[in-house]
Amino acid sequence: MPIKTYREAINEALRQEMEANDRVIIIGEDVAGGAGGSAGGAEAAGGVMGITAGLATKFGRDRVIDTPITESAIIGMAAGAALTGMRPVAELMFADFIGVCLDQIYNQAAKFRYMFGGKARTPLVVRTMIGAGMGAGPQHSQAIYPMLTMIPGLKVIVPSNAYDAKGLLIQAIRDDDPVIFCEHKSLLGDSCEVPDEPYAIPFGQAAITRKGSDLTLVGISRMVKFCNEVADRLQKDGISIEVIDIRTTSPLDAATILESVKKTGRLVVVDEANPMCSVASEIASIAASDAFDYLDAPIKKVTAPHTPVPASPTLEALYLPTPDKIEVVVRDLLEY
Amino acid sequence: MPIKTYREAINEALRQEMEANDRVIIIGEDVAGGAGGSAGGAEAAGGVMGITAGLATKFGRDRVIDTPITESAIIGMAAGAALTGMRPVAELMFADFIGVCLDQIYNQAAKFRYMFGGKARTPLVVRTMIGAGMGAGPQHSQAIYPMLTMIPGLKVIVPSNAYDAKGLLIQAIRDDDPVIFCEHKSLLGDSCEVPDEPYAIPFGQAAITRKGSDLTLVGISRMVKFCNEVADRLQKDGISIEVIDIRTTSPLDAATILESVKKTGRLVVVDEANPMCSVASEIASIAASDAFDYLDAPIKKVTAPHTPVPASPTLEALYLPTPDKIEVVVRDLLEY
Amino acid sequence: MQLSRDQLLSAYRRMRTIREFEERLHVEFLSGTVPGFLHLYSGQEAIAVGICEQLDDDRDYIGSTHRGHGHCIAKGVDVKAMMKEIYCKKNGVCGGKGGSMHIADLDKGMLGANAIVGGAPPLALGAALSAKLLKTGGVAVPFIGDGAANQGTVAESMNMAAVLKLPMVFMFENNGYAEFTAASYATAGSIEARAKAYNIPAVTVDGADFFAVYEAAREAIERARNGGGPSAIEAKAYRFWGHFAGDPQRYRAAGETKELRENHDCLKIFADKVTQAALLDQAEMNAIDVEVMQLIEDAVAEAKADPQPDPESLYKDVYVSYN
Amino acid sequence: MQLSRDQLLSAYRRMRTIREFEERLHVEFLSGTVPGFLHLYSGQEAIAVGICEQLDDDRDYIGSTHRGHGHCIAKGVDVKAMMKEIYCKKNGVCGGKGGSMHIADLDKGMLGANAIVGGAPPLALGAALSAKLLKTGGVAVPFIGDGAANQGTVAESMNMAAVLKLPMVFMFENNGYAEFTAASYATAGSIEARAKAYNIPAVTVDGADFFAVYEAAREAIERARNGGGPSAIEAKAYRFWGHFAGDPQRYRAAGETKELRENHDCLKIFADKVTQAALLDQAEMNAIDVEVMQLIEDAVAEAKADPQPDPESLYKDVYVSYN
Ligand SMILES: Cc1ncc(C[n+]2csc(CCOP(=O)(O)OP(=O)(O)O)c2C)c(N)n1
Ligand SMILES: Cc1ncc(C[n+]2csc(CCOP(=O)(O)OP(=O)(O)O)c2C)c(N)n1
Ligand SMILES: [Mg+2]
Ligand SMILES: [Mg+2]
Repeated sequence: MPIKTYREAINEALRQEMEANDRVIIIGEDVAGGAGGSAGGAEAAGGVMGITAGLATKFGRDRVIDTPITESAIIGMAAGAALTGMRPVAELMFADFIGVCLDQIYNQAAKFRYMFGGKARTPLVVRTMIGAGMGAGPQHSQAIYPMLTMIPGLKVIVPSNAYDAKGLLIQAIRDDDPVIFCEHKSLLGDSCEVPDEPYAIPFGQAAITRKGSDLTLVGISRMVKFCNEVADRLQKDGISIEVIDIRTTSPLDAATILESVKKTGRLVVVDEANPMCSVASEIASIAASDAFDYLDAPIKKVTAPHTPVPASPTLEALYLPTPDKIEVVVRDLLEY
Repeated sequence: MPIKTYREAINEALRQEMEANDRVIIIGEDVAGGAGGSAGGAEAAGGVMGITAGLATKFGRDRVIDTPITESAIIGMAAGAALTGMRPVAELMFADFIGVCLDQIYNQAAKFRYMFGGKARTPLVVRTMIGAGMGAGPQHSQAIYPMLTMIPGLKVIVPSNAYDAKGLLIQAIRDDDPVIFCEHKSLLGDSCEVPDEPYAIPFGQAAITRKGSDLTLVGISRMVKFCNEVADRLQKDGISIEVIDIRTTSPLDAATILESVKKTGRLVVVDEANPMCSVASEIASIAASDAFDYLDAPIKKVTAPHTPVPASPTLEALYLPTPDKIEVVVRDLLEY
Repeated sequence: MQLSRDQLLSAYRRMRTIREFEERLHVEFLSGTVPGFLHLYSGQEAIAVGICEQLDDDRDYIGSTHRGHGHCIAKGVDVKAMMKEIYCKKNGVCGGKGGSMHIADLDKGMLGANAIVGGAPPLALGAALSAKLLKTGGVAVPFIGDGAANQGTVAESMNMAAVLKLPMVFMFENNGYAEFTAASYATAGSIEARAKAYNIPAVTVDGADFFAVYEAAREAIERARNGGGPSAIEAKAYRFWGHFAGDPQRYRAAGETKELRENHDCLKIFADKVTQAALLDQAEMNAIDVEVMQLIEDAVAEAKADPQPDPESLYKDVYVSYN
Repeated sequence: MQLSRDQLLSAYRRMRTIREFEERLHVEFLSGTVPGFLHLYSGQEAIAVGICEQLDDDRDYIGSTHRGHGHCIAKGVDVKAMMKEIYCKKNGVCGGKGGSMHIADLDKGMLGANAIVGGAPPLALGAALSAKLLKTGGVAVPFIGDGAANQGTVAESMNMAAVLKLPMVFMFENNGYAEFTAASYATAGSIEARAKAYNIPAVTVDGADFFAVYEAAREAIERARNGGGPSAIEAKAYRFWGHFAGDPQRYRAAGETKELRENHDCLKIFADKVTQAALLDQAEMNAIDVEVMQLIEDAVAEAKADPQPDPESLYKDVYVSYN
């Protein structure tokens, strides 16, 4: 099977869905690039990270729409277009920019269907880049998905690898609800086997990436990679870790997590977000409620600390959960 | 001791701190009211709920500043003024409006001190009205504090009664960090004994509002009232419930909660917010990690469902946690 | 501008319906039967009707505000279903979950009232974008108050509309107040000039004059339908009641609203014009008044009698599909 | 407008320092020694210096952008501490936690670069409000790009400043591009007209001409200090590099930046003017160039040698007090 990067997988999903349905459009800042420029307005960027590269050239600027820097108008326009017949994929370049457009997501798109008594469909996708690891500093590195996971009416997707990125994005575009699709900037260059044909991965279905019996390790987005690494390391010591990639934080596949915890009796959740009111806390609370009788040990979280993301790469490395830090917590818990 | 409403207690705290320190100013929409009006510009409102009534008349419009409807500019202006010598109390009329100004809180005020290497002080208070119970519908009824609790650099205050409202607001104004002060709109008319003189209640110190030994019931904001009611009801059946009012969600007084849970072995957390990534989940996760050995039963949450707040008062009543719903969960858990 | 008799009668009926709807709601609200917050449109009818009479149900969209009842009625939303919604009843147009501040009817091209000031203009951009891409010839009209004009989303939306040449009409309703604060204090410069600064053609009209609004809207809609991009209209408006039902209006001089009702009542002005020009006669309008009164009477009675929403509906329609 | 020789020399030194700082950073970035994202100010020096030379350290404030190095240097932030910060080192002006995009120095009235486009203008309102209430005579200056001009916060800030008559100068730097998109495409109408629509006096100047910027700024600052409220300046600007260090600039015609460096280099233009008017001679400026080169050389060497931040600093300064 062909090997593709996370970036390429996303690009392919967009291209295939745009081919399949001409109501699928892309809206954002420099998603094409070059508009009005002295070079003549040819596609010049394909997004700041090149993720949408080639799409404007292929589908034209009516379907790959460069906008001014006005995120509220971008998200609102996409939401309004979704409500009136289109299937827009808006790009919120860095997820941190949620601060300037939250209302259009939180009070508008997420609530239409409910407020309007079930009449609305809002097939909106917001693609956005999350996460630390590139030295981008406090305002360009945040893992904002908990803030969105808590919002009823939204679906929140956190793919950890290229295969999932493609399948989940295709599902997101076909889905009739507003979806926030969180791409981790430090995964863009990661690659794995990705089929050429389109496929959709349903939401709310976690993946078990390592089968195991001693402890359940739940990861989110890039953290899944670290969890897998820890499981592989420990396997050499005969320790059997089950790793769960939740893939979507909303809907959250509690069933798979609970089943695993009931088997292993031990749970560690790894989340790149700040600790308070995190998805890690949510998962821990679900297990503490619904798998209590099966627990042999406290539930542990490995998260970023309650601090902003420092610009210094040295400090950023200390900020992030790492395989080493996870391993320590896991080993500790196994000895409990 | 004099009896005052929650509304009066807040007004008194503002007045006393404005008297004590002329750098304390109020900024917001219609915090005075009447500017430019044909009646001659006299104070006409004192806020949409009358909470700031009389302050413009007493301190003048230089210190009680009516603004246009531009929340980003309001919060940003207050943050900038805090950074440069003032102690502003900004009003974000309804907490739901966080959507149009989150950036100035999330990426700006909350991060200054950290990003700027410890040089900044941002003695900013944002007063805002949270919660359901008034039939105000999906965009005017939300309990947004989880979204803010997760943000490093912010302090988040959730007073449950008039006494606390006064003392915590005075602390907020004297505090050198950015503070979000969440006033529950359905508590404004509640009253209790409130001393006339100024007093400050330190942050991060939960209050035990009912002593008990069978189960720990943690409440937030208006839910504390319901928790107390449940404790009082059950006491008649000889059941001893300890009720904890967390008073501030950030900093969160985990110590008091853990101590109580270690004593009672049973924990129910009641939160008006939606369930996912809530403060209830956070508290549950802390107990599941740090009081595991003492737990005799699963940890339960009573929260709003994962839905927007419906406008219909009938549905809104079903949406909210109530003493009855809490009692059912508590009784169930006691039988575990 | 030539309006047929039918068009004139239709416009009058719509304006009168809004007026009766709102005046009756005011009474009902004060008697305590209506839940939530209520913002009445009385006095501004000619603005909503002046533009919406020229919009189609299926391809044209409006984005509204907290003061949305008039926009709904003008755009053809069923008055009885609206009344039930405002009473938050089961058969309300939003099943009782939206209420006054979030009332919507997508089937009529009504994208929702909006309890977030400045919330709707970005959504209207989207409706205009759909129209442009799907080549429906449709137009999107956000209504924007003088207070909302200061919200960043409005500026962003004007720029976006200008850049993408979207078929839109920004309909500003300057009623002089945002809550309890005057536009003369809070809205610097001029709204018309703001639109023009984005290269958006803009005019200012008297919002109490149906014909002035109609004509400005006609030009703007035509421009939009012909690919000429967005326009803006600033309509001077007259708010007969306070900000919300029950507002004591301490910021207004005594007699101000009385004066407005006397000299700036769009219904009176309309009736005077059409009778003077012998286009309609007063008796026709009086007949409409009677019908409208009955309609509103029935709407209120039916709304009061309508059942509360089913308890299960609390959990419904959060998503189209739950995974 | 009369600048003394000392003032001219100071302005030249500041502009040259920015240029050397940025050109050197470009080289260092490409060699891989600088972490994070880097946006260079080369070509726009006369704008920052033209206004900041007239601002005081203690009472005047600036709010900056992602392209903030030039603003910092113009406002007097220590160049070596800046370089260390951009290298994210322990003795950087923000202890390595801010980096290029969040560099700040409150002691110098520099409220921070801002990685959120449109983030700073609301904060500048606050600095202006403090100045007004504390009667310091101070002025606040937000720098705003042509792309940022479309962000709602900027519109909100202009209106608020006009309403409250705040002592501010909105300094727009229109360098023709926002990332890879031209202002001619994305910024509808005119920025100057936008300011004027809020009743804010506004002028457009050539940002490559230090003296033009200086004069416009002088008037605006004077107006602000005298209680005349906000002003706006739109400075046409010339971005010599791409959006960020390393940008291949495929949106720009070949030779565009070469042309800018030849015909719109503020340093050349300044040198020509002052030598022609016999205000300074070239040798003096050459001497400054040598000093500046040495300063930057030392700054880079010291930044590279500076230690990484202490690990514990990760947890510090989240709050002033933890409860
Ligand atoms: C974002 C936001 N800020 C503030 C409010 C509170 N609010 C509701 S209506 C209103 C005044 C709106 O004034 P205007 O736009 O002139 O409309 P009008 O009420 O005059 O029709 C305000 C401040 C809100 N609902 N949303
Ligand atoms: C809210 C927000 N949106 C988008 C970006 C990404 N971004 C960074 S700089 C930039 C372009 C800014 O253009 P302009 O204001 O003209 O400033 P210039 O880069 O030309 O100095 C963009 C889109 C951002 N940092 N913040
Ligand atoms: Mg108004
Ligand atoms: Mg630019």
